[in-house]
Formats: sequence, C-alpha cells, structure tokens
Amino acid sequence: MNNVPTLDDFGHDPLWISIIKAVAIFVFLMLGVLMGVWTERKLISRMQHRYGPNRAGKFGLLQSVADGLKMGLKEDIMPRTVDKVIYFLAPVIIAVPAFLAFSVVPFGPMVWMFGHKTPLQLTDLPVAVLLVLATASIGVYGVVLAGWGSRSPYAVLGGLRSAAQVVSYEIAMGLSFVAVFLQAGTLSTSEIVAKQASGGTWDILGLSIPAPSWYVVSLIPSFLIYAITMLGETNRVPFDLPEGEGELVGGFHTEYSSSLKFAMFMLAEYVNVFTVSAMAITLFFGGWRAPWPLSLWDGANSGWWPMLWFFLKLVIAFGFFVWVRASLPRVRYDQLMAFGWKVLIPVNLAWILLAATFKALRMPEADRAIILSIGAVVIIGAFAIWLRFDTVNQRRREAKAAAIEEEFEQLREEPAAGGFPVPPLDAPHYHGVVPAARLNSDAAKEVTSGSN
Amino acid sequence: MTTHYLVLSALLFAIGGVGVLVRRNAIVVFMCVELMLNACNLAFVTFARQNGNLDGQLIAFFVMIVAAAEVVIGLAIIVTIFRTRRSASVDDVSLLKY
Amino acid sequence: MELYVPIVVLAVLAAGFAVFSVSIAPFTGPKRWNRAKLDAYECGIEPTPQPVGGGRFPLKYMITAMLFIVFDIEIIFLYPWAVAFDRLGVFGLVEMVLFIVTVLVAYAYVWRRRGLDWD
Amino acid sequence: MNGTIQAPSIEYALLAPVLVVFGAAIVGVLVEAFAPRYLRSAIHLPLTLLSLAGAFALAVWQAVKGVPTKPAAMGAVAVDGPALFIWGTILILAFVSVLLIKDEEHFVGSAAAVPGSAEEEQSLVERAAHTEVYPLVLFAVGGMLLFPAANDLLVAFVALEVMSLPLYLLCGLARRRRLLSQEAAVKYFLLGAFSSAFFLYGTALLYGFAGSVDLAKINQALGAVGGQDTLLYIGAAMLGVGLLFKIGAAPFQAWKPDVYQGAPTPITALMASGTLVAAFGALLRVFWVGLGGLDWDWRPVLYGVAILTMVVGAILAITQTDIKRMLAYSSIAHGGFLLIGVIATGQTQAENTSALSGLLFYLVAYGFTTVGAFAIVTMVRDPGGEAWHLSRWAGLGKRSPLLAGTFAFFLLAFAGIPLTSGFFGKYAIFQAAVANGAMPLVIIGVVASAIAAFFYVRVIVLMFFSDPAADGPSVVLPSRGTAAVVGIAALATVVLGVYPQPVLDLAHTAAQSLFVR
Amino acid sequence: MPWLSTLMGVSVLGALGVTLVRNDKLAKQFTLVVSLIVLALTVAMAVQFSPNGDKFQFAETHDWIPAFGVHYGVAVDGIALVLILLSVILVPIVVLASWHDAEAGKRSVRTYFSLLLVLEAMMIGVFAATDVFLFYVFFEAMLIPMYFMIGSYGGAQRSYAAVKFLLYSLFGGLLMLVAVIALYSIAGKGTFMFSDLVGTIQDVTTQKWLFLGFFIAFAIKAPLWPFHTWLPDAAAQAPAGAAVLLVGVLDKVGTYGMLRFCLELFPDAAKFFTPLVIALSVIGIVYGAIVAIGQTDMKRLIAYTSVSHFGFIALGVFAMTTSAGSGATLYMVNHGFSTGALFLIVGFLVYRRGSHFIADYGGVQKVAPILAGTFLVAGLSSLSLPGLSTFVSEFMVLTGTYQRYVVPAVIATVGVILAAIYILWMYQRTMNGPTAESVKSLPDLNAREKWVVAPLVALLLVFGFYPKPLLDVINPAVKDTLSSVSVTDPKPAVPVAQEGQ
Repeated sequence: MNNVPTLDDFGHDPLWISIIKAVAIFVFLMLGVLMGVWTERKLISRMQHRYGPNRAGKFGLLQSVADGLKMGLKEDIMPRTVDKVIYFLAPVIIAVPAFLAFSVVPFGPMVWMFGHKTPLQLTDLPVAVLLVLATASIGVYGVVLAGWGSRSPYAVLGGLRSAAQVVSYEIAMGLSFVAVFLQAGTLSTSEIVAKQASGGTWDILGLSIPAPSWYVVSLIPSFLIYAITMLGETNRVPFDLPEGEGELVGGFHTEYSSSLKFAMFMLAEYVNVFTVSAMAITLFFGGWRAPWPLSLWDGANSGWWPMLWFFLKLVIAFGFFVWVRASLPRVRYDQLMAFGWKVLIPVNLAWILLAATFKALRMPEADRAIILSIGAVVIIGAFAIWLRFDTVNQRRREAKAAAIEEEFEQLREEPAAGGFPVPPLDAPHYHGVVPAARLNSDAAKEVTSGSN
Repeated sequence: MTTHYLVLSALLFAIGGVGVLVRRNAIVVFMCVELMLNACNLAFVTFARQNGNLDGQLIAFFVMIVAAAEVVIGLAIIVTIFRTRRSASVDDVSLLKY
Repeated sequence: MELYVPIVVLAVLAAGFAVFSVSIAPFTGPKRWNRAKLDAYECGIEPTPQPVGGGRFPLKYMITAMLFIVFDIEIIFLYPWAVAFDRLGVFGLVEMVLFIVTVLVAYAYVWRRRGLDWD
Repeated sequence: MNGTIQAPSIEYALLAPVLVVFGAAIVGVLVEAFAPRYLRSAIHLPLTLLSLAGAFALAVWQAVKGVPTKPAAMGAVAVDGPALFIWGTILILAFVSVLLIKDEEHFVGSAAAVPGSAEEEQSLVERAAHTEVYPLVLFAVGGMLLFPAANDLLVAFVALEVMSLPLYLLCGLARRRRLLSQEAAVKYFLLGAFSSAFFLYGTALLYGFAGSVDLAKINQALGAVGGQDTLLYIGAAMLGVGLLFKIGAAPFQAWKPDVYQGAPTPITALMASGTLVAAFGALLRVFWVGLGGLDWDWRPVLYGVAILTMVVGAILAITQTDIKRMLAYSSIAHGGFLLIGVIATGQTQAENTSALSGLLFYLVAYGFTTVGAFAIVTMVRDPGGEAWHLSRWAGLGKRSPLLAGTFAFFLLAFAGIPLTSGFFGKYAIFQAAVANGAMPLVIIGVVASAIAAFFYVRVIVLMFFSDPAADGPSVVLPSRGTAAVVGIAALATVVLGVYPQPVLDLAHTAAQSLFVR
Repeated sequence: MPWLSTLMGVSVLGALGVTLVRNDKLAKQFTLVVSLIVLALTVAMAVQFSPNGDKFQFAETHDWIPAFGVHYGVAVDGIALVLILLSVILVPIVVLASWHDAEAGKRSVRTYFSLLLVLEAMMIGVFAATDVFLFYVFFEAMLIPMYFMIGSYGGAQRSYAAVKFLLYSLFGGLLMLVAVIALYSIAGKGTFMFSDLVGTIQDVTTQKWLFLGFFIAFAIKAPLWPFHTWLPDAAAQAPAGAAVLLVGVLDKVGTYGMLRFCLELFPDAAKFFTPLVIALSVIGIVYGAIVAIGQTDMKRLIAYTSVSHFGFIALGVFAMTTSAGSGATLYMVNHGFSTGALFLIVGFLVYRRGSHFIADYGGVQKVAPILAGTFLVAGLSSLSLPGLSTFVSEFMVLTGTYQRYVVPAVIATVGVILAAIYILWMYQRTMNGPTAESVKSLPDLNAREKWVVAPLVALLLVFGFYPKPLLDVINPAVKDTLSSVSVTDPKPAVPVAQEGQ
C-alpha cells in the first residue's frame, strides 16, 4: 500500500509539478462548470419532459460556451449608486476561494508524473478540512460585499440573507464532520480516504462480519445532515432563498445584471457545488477508492484509475443536485432557518455524543459504568428538555390559534372596525385600534428613563 | 524566520492600539480591539513554533473563544447604545466626564 | 511550509483569471448610455435612496451572526477533541459532554427567548 | 503530533467552590429558559444565595481540611491559603451584594427598549424584569473566584474575561438614567477589552520568553533564559497594564468613575468589592509568584503607580459632585493604598506574610464598607431615581439620622479613623510597608489619606451641618435585603474596627504558606 | 477593681442610655447624673492613688490585637491622673452650662449629650492609655464626637470650623500613625506597650524622625504656633460647652503627649529639638498675646490667649527641669479651669445678647454684677494674678525655664504683661463704661449658671493658695519622666511646693 499517500508525501513536489497540478485542477473546474451547466439544463429538462438546450453544437453541448461568450460581449453596467471598489472586488472574492477548496481534494493515489512520484492531489494539510470550511467562509464575504456594495435594497437584503443562511448551515456542516474525524482521527483528506480503505470487522455473536468501509454507512446520520447542509451551503434548490425571484429579484447579484461579473457568480456557484460534492465523496464515499465490486480488482486503486472512479462519483453527486432541484420546491426563509438551527444542530450534537460514546465503549481500558451513566444522563436530559419544549410549543400553538379565532369572532361582529366581509376604506386598520383596557392601564406608569 | 511574524504581530497590535485611541466610531474601536487580540494570537502561534511546544497554539484557541464572547457581548452593547443615540461615535458618548 | 505553496499557486491562477475577466468586461461589451439603466434595480419604481455605508438592516442578522460565532467556536473545540479522542479516552468524553451540555444550555435559552425564530 | 497525550487529572473537590458557582449559573440560565416568568425571581434568588453559601461552606471546609501545597488541575489553578481566603471574602461579599441585587427595581425591565420609547413604557406596564441578572452575577462571581487562583496566565486571562464580560452587560442595565448606564457599559467594555488585549499580549511575550505560561515556570525562566530580556520586560509591563487596569490604578483609572456612576448601584457594589478583591488577588499572584524574581525591576514602577493612584484618587475625588463618582474615586485611592501592600515584599518569608495578611485584611474591611456605602446610596431617592447629586444629600442627617449616621460611619471607615475597620486595614498595610522600608510611600499614603479625608468629611458636613432642602430626596424604607446589607456591612465595619483579631489571625494563617508555586 | 475601665464604661453606657431616653429634659438630667457618677468614681480612685508608689497605678493590660502587638493597656501616673480629674470635673460643669445650648438649632438634644459622654470616655482613655497604639486610637477617635459637636451645634461658620479642626487634627494624627508604625517596626519588640518601648530607640537620627512625627501631631493638637490656626475658628464656632472641652481638655492631649511620649520615647531627639520647640513656644506666647489684643470677637480672643498659654505649657515641658515640668502639668489643669470659666461666662453673655463681638457690649457690670464679677475672676486667673491658681503654674514654668534658658524665659515674661493688656482691655470694653443700649435688659446669672461658675472659681482660688495636693501627685511623675530623659536640674530644685504661698 505504499502508493497510498500520507501527509509525509506532500510538500516534496518541485514547483513545476505543483503548477502542472494547479493548472490541471483549474482547467478541470472550468470545463466542469461548462459541462455542468449544460448537464444540469439538459438533465432537468428531461426530468420535466422538455428538450433543453439543443441548438449550439451536438445535443446543445456548446450551449455553455455560447452563453459565456454572450456574457463577455454584453454591456458591463456599473450602476451610479454602487460603491465602485467593492462592486468590482466582490465577484473576485467570491470566485477565488471556490477554486482553492479543491487544492486539498484527493483525486488518486501516488503516481509517477514526469519522473516524480507524486500524489494525485495538489496538496494536503494536517487541517485540510478546515481549509475547505475556511474558503467557504471567505466566499460569504463575497456575497455580503456584493450586496453591500450594490447599495440597493434587494441586494443588501439578499446578501444578508445569503450570508445568514450560509453561516447557519456551515455550523451544521462543520458539526457533521466531527463524527468523521472521530472515526478517522485526522483532518487530513488523504488520510481520511486512506482510513476508508478497510472498515475492520464487527464481532457479533462470534461472527466476524467485515464492516463496510465507507463512512456513509457507519456514519449515516452525519452524511444525511451533510447532504442537507451542502444544499444550503451552496444556495441550491430547495434552499436558494438568496436569489428568490419572487421576493428579492436576484438577491445579492441583482445589480450584476449581465457581463462577466455575473459570470463569476455563476462560476463560483458551480465550483462550490463541485467542492461540496467532492468533500462528500472524500469524507463519506471513500474518495477515489473504487467501489466494492471494482475494488476486488487489485489494480483498481492504483495508478491513474482512481481518477476515473472519483470523476464518476462526482458526476453522480452532481446528478443528485440536479435531481433535488427538479423535485423539490423552494422552502420559506423562516422554515429554512428554523430547520437549520432547531433541527440540524441539536440532532447533530446529540449524534456526536452518541458516536463518541460508542467509540469510547469500544476502547479497551475504558470504564464502562462512567460512559454508560453519562450516556443515560444525556439521553434522559435531552428527552426531558424535548418533552418540555413539546408541551410548551403545543401550548403556544393552541394559544395562538385561540387568539386568532377570537380576533376573527370579534371582527365578524364589527365589520366597521376593519373586519369581514369587507372593511370600509376609511375604517382604521384593526391593528391601529387600541383596546380600552390597555389605554386605562397607565396607572402603574412611572417616569421613563428617556427623561433623564 | 519567526522574527518577521513577531514584527507583524507587533505591528498589528500597534495598529489596533492606535486605532482604539484615535478612532471615534465605537464599532471601529471595537474592531481594533479584536485586531489586537488577533495580533496576540499570531504572537502565540509564532512563539509556539519558536519554543517548540504546542501551548501557544492551544492558547490561541482559548483566545479565539474569548474574543468571540467579547464580540457577542460588545456588539450587543454597542447596538443597544446605537439604537438609543442613532450614532456610534464615541464622542457622542459624553454624558460621563469628570 | 511547502505544503501551502501549491495552494498559493492555485490562488494566483484563480485570482488572475477572475481579475482578468472582471477587468476586461467593460472593454468587450458595447456602451450605450441610458439613465434608467444606471439606476439601482427596483422592479421599475423610482429607486429608494440608500445611505452611504449600506444603511440599516434588521437586527435579526446580527443575532444570527452572534449565534454563528458561538457555535463556530464550539466546532473549534470539537475538531481537536475528535481527532485526539482515542488518546483522551473517557476523560475527553466526560469533559466534552460537560462542554456540549453547557453550550446546549445557552442554546436552550436562546431558543426559548425566540432568538431562533424568524418572522 | 502523534505522541501520547496524558489525560489530565482535575481535582474536582478542590475546585468545588468555583464549580458550584458556575454550575448554579448554568442552572440559572436553564431557569431563565424554562421557568415561567412569574416564578423566575422566586427560583433565582434562593438558587443564587444557596450556591454562594454552599461555595463558601466548601471553601471553609477545604481550609479546615488542610490547604494543599500543590497547584490543582495540572498546575492551572492554585488553591492555596490566600486563594481560599480571597474566595471566602468574595463569596461573602457577593452574597451580600446579591441581597442588594434582589431589589429588581434597580434594573431595567427591557434592556433592548430604547429609552423613552413606547417599548419601554410597555415593559414598565408589563412589569418586565431581566432576571438574567442572577446568572450573570453568578458567572461574574465564578470568574472572580477563578481569577485570583489562576496559576497560569491563560487561566488568568480566561477568568478575567469570564469575570468581566457579565459585568459589562450588567453595567448597562440600570433602570434610571439609562443613557448614562449604556454609556458606562460601552466605556467599560471598550476599555476593558483594550486592557485585556494588553494583558494577553503581555502573556504572549512572556510565553515567548519562558516557553510556558505557567507562573512558576516563568519565574524559573527569569534566571535561566538569557538574551530575551526585551520580551520579558515588555511582556511584564503589558501584563501589568492589564492587571492595573482592572484594579483601576492610575493612569488606568479613567473607566472607574464612569462605570461606577452609570452601573446599577447594586452592581457597582459588587464591582467595587468583589472585582477589586479578585483583581488584587491576581495581581499579587502574578507579581509575586510569576515575576517574583524580577521584583527589582517592577517594584520602582509599582512605587510610582501607587503614588500616582493615591494622589489622583484623592485629589480628583474632591471635585466630584456625584456621590457614586466620589465613591469611585475613593475606590481608586484605596487601590493605591492596597498597592503599597503589593510593593511591601521583603526578603524574608515573615515579612511577605505580614504584607500579604495585611492586604487580605484590608480587602475584607474595604469590601464590606464599600458594599454598605453603596447600599445606602440605593436608599436615597429622588423622583427620577437615586439622588446622585451631592447637594441633594444636604441635611440628610436631620431627615433620617440613622441612615445618615451609618453612611457617615462608612465614610469615616473609608477615611481610616480608628475604631473602624478601615483604620486597621490601612494600619496593617502601612505597617508592612514600613517594615519593608517603604517609608516614603507610607508618608505619601498618609498625605493622600488626609486629602481623602477631606472629601469624606465634606459629605458628612453636607449631611449633618447643612440645612435640608425643601424638596429633598426621600429615603425609602429599605427592603429586607438592603437593610440586611447595611446591617451586615455596619456590623463588619464595627467589629473589624474594634476587635479585628480573629480576621487578622485568619488572614495571617492564610498568608502563612504564601502562594504555592 | 478596674477603675479606669469602669470610668470609661460608665461614660459609654451613659451615652448609649442617653440616646435611648425619649425625653430631652430627662436626657439632660440623665447625662448630668452619669457625669457626676463618673466624677465621684474618679475622685474615689484618685484618693487611692499613692503619689510615691509605682509610677503607673491602676494598671490593666489585656491583649487586644496580638497580631499587631496591641494591648488594651490603661494606667495612670500623677500627670495622667490630674488631667483625668480635670476632664471629669469639667464634664458635669459643661453639661450644666450647655443645658439650653443644644436647643438653639433644631438639632437633636440627646445626640449632643450623648456625644459629650462619648467624648468623656475618650478623654479618660487617651490620658490613661499606656499602649502607644491605644493612645493613638483614642487620640484620633476623640476627634469624631468633637467634630460633630462643633459642626452640628456651633455658630454660623460651624461647618467650616469643624472641617478645619478635623482635617488639621487628622493630618497630624496620620503623621503620628506613621511614626507609631515606624516605632513599632524599628523597636522590633512586637509590642506597643509604652513601658516596653521606652529606651528601645537608640539611634539618634531615627529618634529625630520619629520625634517629628509625634511632635507635629501634638503641636497641631496643642496648638503650638504655627499650627494653631484651626483653634480660633473651632473655639469661636463651637458651642460654649464644647469649646471648654476642646480648649480645656482636648488640646491638653497635645502637651500631655509631648511630655509623655516625645520626651520619654525619644530623649535624645527631644534634647536636639529643644531649642526649636522653645523658640516656637516663645513665639507662640508673644504672638498669641499680641493677636489676642487685636481681636474683636471674645471667643476668638480667648482662643488666642490659649495659644499663648499653650506656649507656656510647651515651654515648661521642654525646659526639662522639674520645676518647669511640674509647672507645665499644673498649668494644664489650671488653664482648663480658667479658660473653661472664661468660655462659659462668655457663653452666657453671648447667649443673652446674641453676639460675640466686643463692640456690642459695654457696661455690663451695672446690669449683671455677678456675671461681671466672675468674668473678672476668670480673666484675672487667665492673666495669672497671684493668688489664683494659674499664677503658681506660670511662675513655676518661668523659674524652671530660667534655670536653663534665660533669654526665652525673659521674653516669655513679656507674655504675662501682654496678658494683662488683653484681659483687662476686654473687661474694660465690655463690662465697664457706659451701659450699651442693647445690654440694658440683660439678666444676671441664674441659679443654674451660678452653679456652673461657682465650682470653677472655687477651684481657681483653692489651687491658687494651696496647690500642694496636685503638686504632690505631679512632682514624682514629672521627676520620673525627666529621669528617663536623663536630665538633671541645673541646680537644686527650688522647693516648689511653697512657691505659690
């Protein structure tokens, strides 16, 4: 297995090999975006019983190229009110980090390249996954700055919404990685892939069952959460709120109406999709390792072959994005945030503790009593809190329903106060009516602090 | 090699310090304080490398968490006063003087 | 340190491309002046004047940002713990349970104070 | 990287007082989250008081059981004699302050409401209350406990922040004079964060110098490491700035009057007593344990700082017209006196012990008196809140002789008149300083006390010898808590002033072993 | 029987009792009774005092604060005994004299009398303390009741005067505190007991510094020129009763302290500084007298005469002869009586007319002969007319000084002449001459006031002719003191006991 790279194998490349690899990644991503756009449009059309692009080139294959050229040749509008520097920089800031995340994605094992033995991966770090998260965070700056620099209401709101959404889902995403690190014991992408080579065995009833090696099996809750957050993180349907046409026009890029600046946003979005897919593959699907039937062939995991497996996995992951986009409607913003904060995060934390407890139980010298009691306390506590929340929420819902019901009753009786069936135009809106009881409750009034 | 990082850290710290003293916008002052904390982090990490132990990196974690707590509380306070005063200038905060 | 050099290479490449594309955009396209075109887009109505510096926005976003910081910090501590879990053993587990429970207490507080609700 | 990690061991029993306080704070947050609004205060108050009392009992139990001679928690926290004494002091003072804090009328109903706005009126009508005050106070107290016990600079920094952050918030919660209160919070926050950045950078430099943030190791490195003196000196200086800021020593005293004035008075009481005690504990530990070998270098600087602090505190206090500001400047001056004790280190253990025990005694004495004084400030009211302007206090001696008499007594204790606790506090410090040859400092201290006496006496003159204004402030009937606070403080001031021996013995025993290293 | 503690205890309990009495009149009577009980007890104690016995008698010593080496140690020698007697005699008189004083303002009457009794306890304590620290504590704590008495019940400028009084004394006290601490540290005995500390400081330079610390405090207290400026204000603004105690007793603590502490603890320094102190005293004698002549306010005038008299006392203390020392001690007692009488009588006058300016009076003799008569007696005692007790003491001081320092003694004699001018001139302006319109209807002394003045006049006369009982008590103590300073009289002491006869 000496062709499986470890951290020690990185950092020895001469500069020119690094440049070759970097250019290769760059070209791969550019082409990937071109093809990705086409694939998505084509795929989604077929799912919706349409043809999709079919004019430019065979099967419309050149459609993306044509679009790109069109964008380059359109007028570059710089609205009068924008903050020029930020407006100019935002597309750059959003595009560059998108590419960077790919530098730690492992494409394959060690290969010979122009007489050098080198891993098929631009570089690896002890904290590689953090780099991915970091670049994603920097991308948020681009979004916020684009909205901010545009200085138009839609753009600002879109930018902020997008930022809020991305950071919210980034937490859930970051938490979903924890279980993986718990298993792998490292943050280095190449080592995580290496750890997924074999899953060890589970001893159940005296039988040695070979455990599945991909973390997607053993850490399925993590993967599910990750799968959801990667949609949120990339602002894809069903979480594409920042550019919800219905409410915010184009969101943060409303003022980037055409031209190559808009192309940068487009590019960044697709590259981000590729990045999160690649991370999903690396962390949960064994990276470049061949899937089970293929892995029986010894050569499958050596030489240049793994790049193929990786590419196929990427295509499938991208297909998943398209599939989701074709199938699901957009969620409401409050639902989106509530889902991220109130479901994904607590579930994630609970899962981490559970996973850690299991892992601790399997440690030879561990004191099981302590671990189990901790587990019990945590579970009981969580259950108690959940129950309390449940009853409180229930009560709240009922109270709200009752209040609405009462309001309706009242309005039905006094149509003049803004009620049903049709309020007269000159009647004050019923929110403006102050109940008499409230008006007279000033008995307990005291000097407010505004007076001193 | 590490000297450069130390110089950088000192510079950042100085910029932050001067910023606190000369800037008038509470948010900017506050950001300058955060800059100072980050300068500290840089120094810690550099020294960790220089001393060959990991303590400094560890401390950087704690500093981050503290800085985060400071951000949360600081922003809360500044936003409150901003809502009251419609201004975030430290100069406007002038009821208290001796 | 060489581990980071390739990243710089890729960054230079990407930045070069991005800056190049954004910079040439004004020269490749036509220029046809139209006042309405240069206004901020607001679905056709007269654009709302925006103050310099972006103006105001709902406080809600600030709260989200604060919450993000809190949890991001939690993640900072979870990662090293996860990586070193084998070596920390039960002690690590106990401490992390305490830590997470503490954060969850704050989380419950925020939840109950409707810090997580959007309207 | 892949070396084995020794799983650390933590002496939970030793840290129990701190853990109890933090645990109660966390439970307090849960109460906030889950208890219905009308029950919250009713749960918080016993919870807070019981946890403080319990922590105190634990601290006492530990002291009785025998003071450990090794730092706990892998050298991070030192639970030694002085630390236990300081813990006890802080816990009692916090307990007393909580009795003041329990009068929720001092706190704003809704901090987020803009002063004078409809929301604020609404919150008044609803009788909204920020019961979060209790957990915040507990967190602050927990930080105060940890700060003087921190045996490495990182723990000290974290404790410093844990102590300060809740206080920043609490400062902004005054019900009356909201603008002032918010300003105080902003100022305290910005300056506090600024100073903690200094503390941190100092820590970083010392870490660079010694390769460790452990105080004992830093002290060892003082002699061993050569060639990096610049790091050492700048680091020690910056560390000093951070610490001196917290105790409000000149020239870093600017925040104190503003903050004391703006903060809700019960919180001011907590800060003036607890924070000062904690900060001095930490200052002592850092300078004696961590930089003990460097004393020839820092002592002259502290000399200057102490002089400046005493003089500035005493002189600027004269110009004050706000009672809380005046007390704040008085606190600055007292900080200066306490600094004399820090400087008064000698060559022998006995001399150090006497300086330390004097300081500990002073902290106890001053803490009680100052809490009592602020408690009285809360009771003198104008229609718009507390009667803050000194002129409003005119003739109070006639209107309410008992209250004015007690306040005058506290002021005399501040001034250090014999038969009050303040006198023996000062005496203990001065004696230690004289024994260590810091005679000039003592003389300046005496002059400063004389100047300080002037403004205390001025208030007494105002209260007793001036005629009351027609529309003078009213003295509210104190709640049971406030009355208890005043009673306890007065009692402590008398008892410590007439028969200080038991507390002196205690302080002496605590100081006997000095700080563990 | 722990006499001294009992005395203080009775006073303090009395003070507490007064605050509990609801009725003002009852409170006054109660105070009077308490002060008389204290007086009786003191007399009972004094009778048991054996002049030639131990130096300190009725000693009680208990640990108070072992950590600081502080004891609760009280005892009396002859000097302290006569001063305590002076205090306890003056207190009932003052109580009686101030019967209506406290009612002028709308201040609490009970508080006034309560403070008076507290002050009495402190005065006994300060003279009886044999522990330096305890002495200091009483020395400082004594200020507080006096401060409130001046500030709350005094004249128009009372708060200014009270603050000035307090700050001066406090400042001096703090200097003394430094010296006390230094004394403790340098002596290294771990105790504050006076008897243990005597003779421990050998180094002369150290002695000088410590001497200065103590001396300045005492000089302020005494008050010695140039530290006297607070006295005229305080004495003029204080109510008559408080002024009596202030000038009559409190200020004696200063001279008492010089005699007891400055001389015995720092003999070498005392000798070194003697020329300086004598110079200050002489200046004070002349200066006080001259300024007194120029006063238009009677109370201030008396205050300045006191400055002059304290010059005499200090002169006597530092002349370091038995005769001068005993004279000075005797002077302290006599001055208490004579100045006390003056203040009280002026107080009665002021109470009647409502003004303390000399110009507002004239010819009072005709409308109020008893008042004028007692005023004359008191005045004459102030100028040391032979036959009155002050003469004995002044004469002893002057002769004692003359034995050692001729020139100062001669200059000081000028003070005697000046004293005649200011007293007689004041008497002439107020009592003689045509009766002023405003004083025509002044009533003479009533019974109560007569009871106030009578004992004082009697004491002045008795001790004027027969000071022996006092001197018998004082002489051994002074000798003992001087022997511990290790000075001997230049020539065989004049048989002082017969001096005044």
